[in-house]
Amino acid sequence: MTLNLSDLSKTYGQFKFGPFDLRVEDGVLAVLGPSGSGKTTLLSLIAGITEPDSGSICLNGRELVGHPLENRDVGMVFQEGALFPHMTARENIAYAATTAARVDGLAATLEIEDILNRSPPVLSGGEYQRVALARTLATDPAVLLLDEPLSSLDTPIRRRLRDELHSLFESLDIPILYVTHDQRTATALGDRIAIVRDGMLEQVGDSSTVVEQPATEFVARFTGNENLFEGSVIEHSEQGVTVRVGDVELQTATSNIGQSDITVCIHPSRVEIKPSRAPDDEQIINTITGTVTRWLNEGSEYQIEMATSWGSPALTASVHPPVFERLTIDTGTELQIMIPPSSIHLMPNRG
Amino acid sequence: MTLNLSDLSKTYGQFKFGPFDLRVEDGVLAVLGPSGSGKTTLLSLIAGITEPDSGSICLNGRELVGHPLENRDVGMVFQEGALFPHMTARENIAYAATTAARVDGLAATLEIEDILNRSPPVLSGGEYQRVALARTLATDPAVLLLDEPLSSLDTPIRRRLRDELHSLFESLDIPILYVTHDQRTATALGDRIAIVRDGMLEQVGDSSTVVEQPATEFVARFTGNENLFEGSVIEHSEQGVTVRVGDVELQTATSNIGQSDITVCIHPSRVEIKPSRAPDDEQIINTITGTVTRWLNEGSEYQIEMATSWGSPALTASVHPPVFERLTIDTGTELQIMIPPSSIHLMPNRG
Amino acid sequence: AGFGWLSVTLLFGGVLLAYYIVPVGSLFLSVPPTEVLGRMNSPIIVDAAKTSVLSASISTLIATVFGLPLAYWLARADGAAQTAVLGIVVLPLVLPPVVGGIVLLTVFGSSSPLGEAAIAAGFPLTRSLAGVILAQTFVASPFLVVTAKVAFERVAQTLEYASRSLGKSRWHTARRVTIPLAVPGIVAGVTLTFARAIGEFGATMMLAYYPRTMPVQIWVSFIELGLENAYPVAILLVGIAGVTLLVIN
Amino acid sequence: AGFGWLSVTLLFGGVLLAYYIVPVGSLFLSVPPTEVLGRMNSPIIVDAAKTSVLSASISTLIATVFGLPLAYWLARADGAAQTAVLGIVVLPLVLPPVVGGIVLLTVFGSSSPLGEAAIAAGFPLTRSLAGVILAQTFVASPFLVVTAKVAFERVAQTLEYASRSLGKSRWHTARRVTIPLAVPGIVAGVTLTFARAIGEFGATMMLAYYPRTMPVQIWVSFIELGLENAYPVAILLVGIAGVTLLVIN
Repeated sequence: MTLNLSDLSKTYGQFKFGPFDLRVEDGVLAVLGPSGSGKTTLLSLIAGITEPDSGSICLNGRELVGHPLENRDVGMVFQEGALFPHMTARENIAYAATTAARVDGLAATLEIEDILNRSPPVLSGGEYQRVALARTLATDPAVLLLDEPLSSLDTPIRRRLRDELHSLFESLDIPILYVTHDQRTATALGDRIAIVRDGMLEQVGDSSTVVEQPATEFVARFTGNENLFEGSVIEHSEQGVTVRVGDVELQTATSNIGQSDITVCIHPSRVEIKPSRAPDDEQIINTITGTVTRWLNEGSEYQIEMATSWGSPALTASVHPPVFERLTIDTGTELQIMIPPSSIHLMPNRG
Repeated sequence: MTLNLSDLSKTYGQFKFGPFDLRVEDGVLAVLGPSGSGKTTLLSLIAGITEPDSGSICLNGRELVGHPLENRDVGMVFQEGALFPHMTARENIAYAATTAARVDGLAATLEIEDILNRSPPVLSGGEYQRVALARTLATDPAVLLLDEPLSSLDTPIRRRLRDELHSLFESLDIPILYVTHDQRTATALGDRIAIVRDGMLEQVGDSSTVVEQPATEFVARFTGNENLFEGSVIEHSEQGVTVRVGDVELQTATSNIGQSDITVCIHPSRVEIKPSRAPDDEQIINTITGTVTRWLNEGSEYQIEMATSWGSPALTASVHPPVFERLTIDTGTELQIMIPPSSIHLMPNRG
Repeated sequence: AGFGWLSVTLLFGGVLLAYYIVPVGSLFLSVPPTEVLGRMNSPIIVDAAKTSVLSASISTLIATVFGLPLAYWLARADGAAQTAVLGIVVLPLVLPPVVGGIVLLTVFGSSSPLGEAAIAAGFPLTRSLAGVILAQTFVASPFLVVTAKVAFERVAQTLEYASRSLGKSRWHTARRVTIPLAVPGIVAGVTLTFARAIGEFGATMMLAYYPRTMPVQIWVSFIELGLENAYPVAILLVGIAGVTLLVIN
Repeated sequence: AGFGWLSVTLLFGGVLLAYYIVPVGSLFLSVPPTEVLGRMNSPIIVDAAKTSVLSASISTLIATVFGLPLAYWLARADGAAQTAVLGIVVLPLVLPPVVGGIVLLTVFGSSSPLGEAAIAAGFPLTRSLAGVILAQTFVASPFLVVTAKVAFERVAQTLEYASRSLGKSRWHTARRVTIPLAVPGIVAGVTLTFARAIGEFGATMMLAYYPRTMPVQIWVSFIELGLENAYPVAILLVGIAGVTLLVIN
């Protein structure tokens, strides 16, 4: 099935959404963007909560614009769940389901059999969202929209439900739009990611492509690519172009860049660090020296900021605790920084 | 300076907070816990918004219980900032500051000179919290309390402000309590971490201690230690105890464990993985075989779930993208899993 | 400082509360209960009570039927149209009831075209039960609209969107979601409207001095027979007000 | 279905709106404006207007001074005490004004101990400006308390905690934070209270038929001279209601 948005636009006072073009096939499209970027507006337009000023929304060739909410065959899981508070969990699901067997089946899938007789206000955050999801799935929608269903959950429950959603989504053969402001959730759940900014589509593509090859500085920052340095292309060769950043030449694996002024983008998790006087001098290429100016323990990884000859901003590397401990890093430690050619992404410099 | 809480308790209807004992010295204590665990109650009691049913709160030897809010010398940054909406940013800070020079000084420190004449409703999330922080600091409080000031900010801004808070906190010689439900923020900002659960203190200690040596399963899960397996101690030696989990013997670096039935806790970021038929057979110890059952791309790292002879739950390893790509991992891939002795934490089994 | 704040509230607020509650209590102390009960059977009182209960019930029904859709629209609309309509609804609330009576007389009075036609048809709109109902509806129905509006506003619109996105029509959504959730507030509004209608005096005096409602009867008893003769009906109305308070909370 | 929903609202709501607005418009069409202006100078009307404006101003002032602390307490308190106090405040609102007059007479009437003492002291509490004020305050002051309570509730308590945690006292916080933020709602409450006081009829008729307020004058003109003679004062009061609506929004 296919959901096709074309030239969709909507203005609310100061905020202008669109024009927006997007094609969503079966599978999960994560819609990622900061708050106020228009993610929820996008879902409201598709669901029919809001009518667009112009443009079209086609579901399998059927135009949805102008049709009321209830005739669109679009399932929506609202941010806060929107369970009917005067009905039990079972009654909420039965409200949408055609048979009692369907209610039981969904309850089994979502592991909520034990809480079906409870009232929404006494459900935990995770239970609440499971019931909300079951209720929406009960109508067998042709498209599934989810508006940050995990955002109010505590970390361990959020991770568990996220993993379960991942499996559930794989079993559904419909287009799924999953709105989130969290890049980890977007990459974990999305087969593809659409980045939204100020009501416009900034980039759309496979999850790994968006994270590894951001099209713009905005996307780069939003996907955690904090290391952005201006440079220039100095040579095209078979392995890829060579660029100069400051006084350092970097060999890259990229070939398709036309411009000469570029921005080099290196994800902190792809920066490799070694002790300053490492014995293996083989890998001279793409190696620079840095001094640790600050480090932060994020629990499962360390963020290390290093001053280099590139000046400001500092270069950040994220490493796992065993690496950090092995290198006995502290402020002032000198390190050798190695950037594999395949870890360097080049963006046209908008300067 | 020292803030000393002893035997503090407060009951609201169903929710019972405490009895709670805690000593906070200069530096940052991150208070981490799920929503509804009593984190905000703790701050309310210290600030004087709520009076405890019993117990004492001593600030440098002065009892605070019974004294009104305005006489406690406790600065608080509220979750939503609580700026006075009818005053400009400058007027908000001046409300608390004794001189105009102090306002300008704080504005410079927090980089908000340019927005001082704006009204709170038009400030961005990050600007709003900076002004709120400046206003609180203007009174030169003897203790600083912060209630999730970053929770409503978008990721790139949140990270940047977090890093700035880290530097700011280092320049303040007062006890700072920073409440958050996010473990990354807690470890990054906290010199120490206090884990709160159901109104009780579950564990308190250095940030790295709490993450690496959780005292309970609850703390382990909340700090991302997802790999928890039951086992038993089979030998005490000089290097540390040896434990058996399933049919595998694991050498650990731990010596101080009395019990025989224990829970083995391994943080996913400390699990090392290699291709199944690695040539170096030297490191036989603590090595088991696993088959990838699922992997999730979280952007800056991959979570890999592997089925092992230990059965359920699966063993999770988190690796950086270069490692993931080098091993060409997919569902079904067989891997060798190496767990360094120093990465194994043992907890008494509560079974 | 905390003590000072509470003292002021206790002192000033206490004076005001006493001003509300002492006179009401004083009424009950003024007459022996047995005497009041004895006088309740008087045909004049029974007639007035019948007229009041019947007219207030009809007025409340009219207010509910015509007011609920308007209340719902006011709860969901916004912008200038909503503000203007809300202003019109609030107008009878800020208009003195006697003035309400005057303006109704300009339309329904015996010398107006409509009033004359009605008299000719044998259905007079003043000095009749119809007049009582016209007066009560004008004065009391805005209470229903305003209270029901708040009740509908408290039903999150997201719940209606959720119901409709599950394929249910607006009507089904209203019946199964909106109205059940708004019912407590609607009941409060209906009760308030009934209380306001049964207590209506100013507009009723203008439009329908006869048949006498309880408030008019109190006035007549007071003027013709003296204060004590107004007590029984007054106590009945205090009782109704008391029940109203219980239902609202 | 969407059309059906809107049609019902337009039809039913439209009937109700017309019922509110048409009679008020009809009043203005009933009399030529020049004639009304001419009659405004009549000493009877001027006296009634003076009495009404003076008494309503004093009643509103009393309601504000005594009601604001209570409104603030009601906005910040909760539990059974708050519910009980709120019930007492709402009591005069659900009590018919004539009944309000009756209960006030049991305390302040000329045959009550307090009333007798006041008359002896040369300051009668009925048939006097004091009586008008007593009646208006009883009926109108709850509007101030209820409206100001909502205004105070809208000022997040966190803002007060923030101010106090910055070392400012409760009084300083009230002066600089709470009251400035609540002012629009308080102004609406004061206006509503004034409108209710100036329109008061039922309780005033009981306590102070003299000196005549505007609503009482309307009644007297209507009874003694006929409907058209009540128009000038009615138009004055419609004007005041119109201004009230503008201030509230």
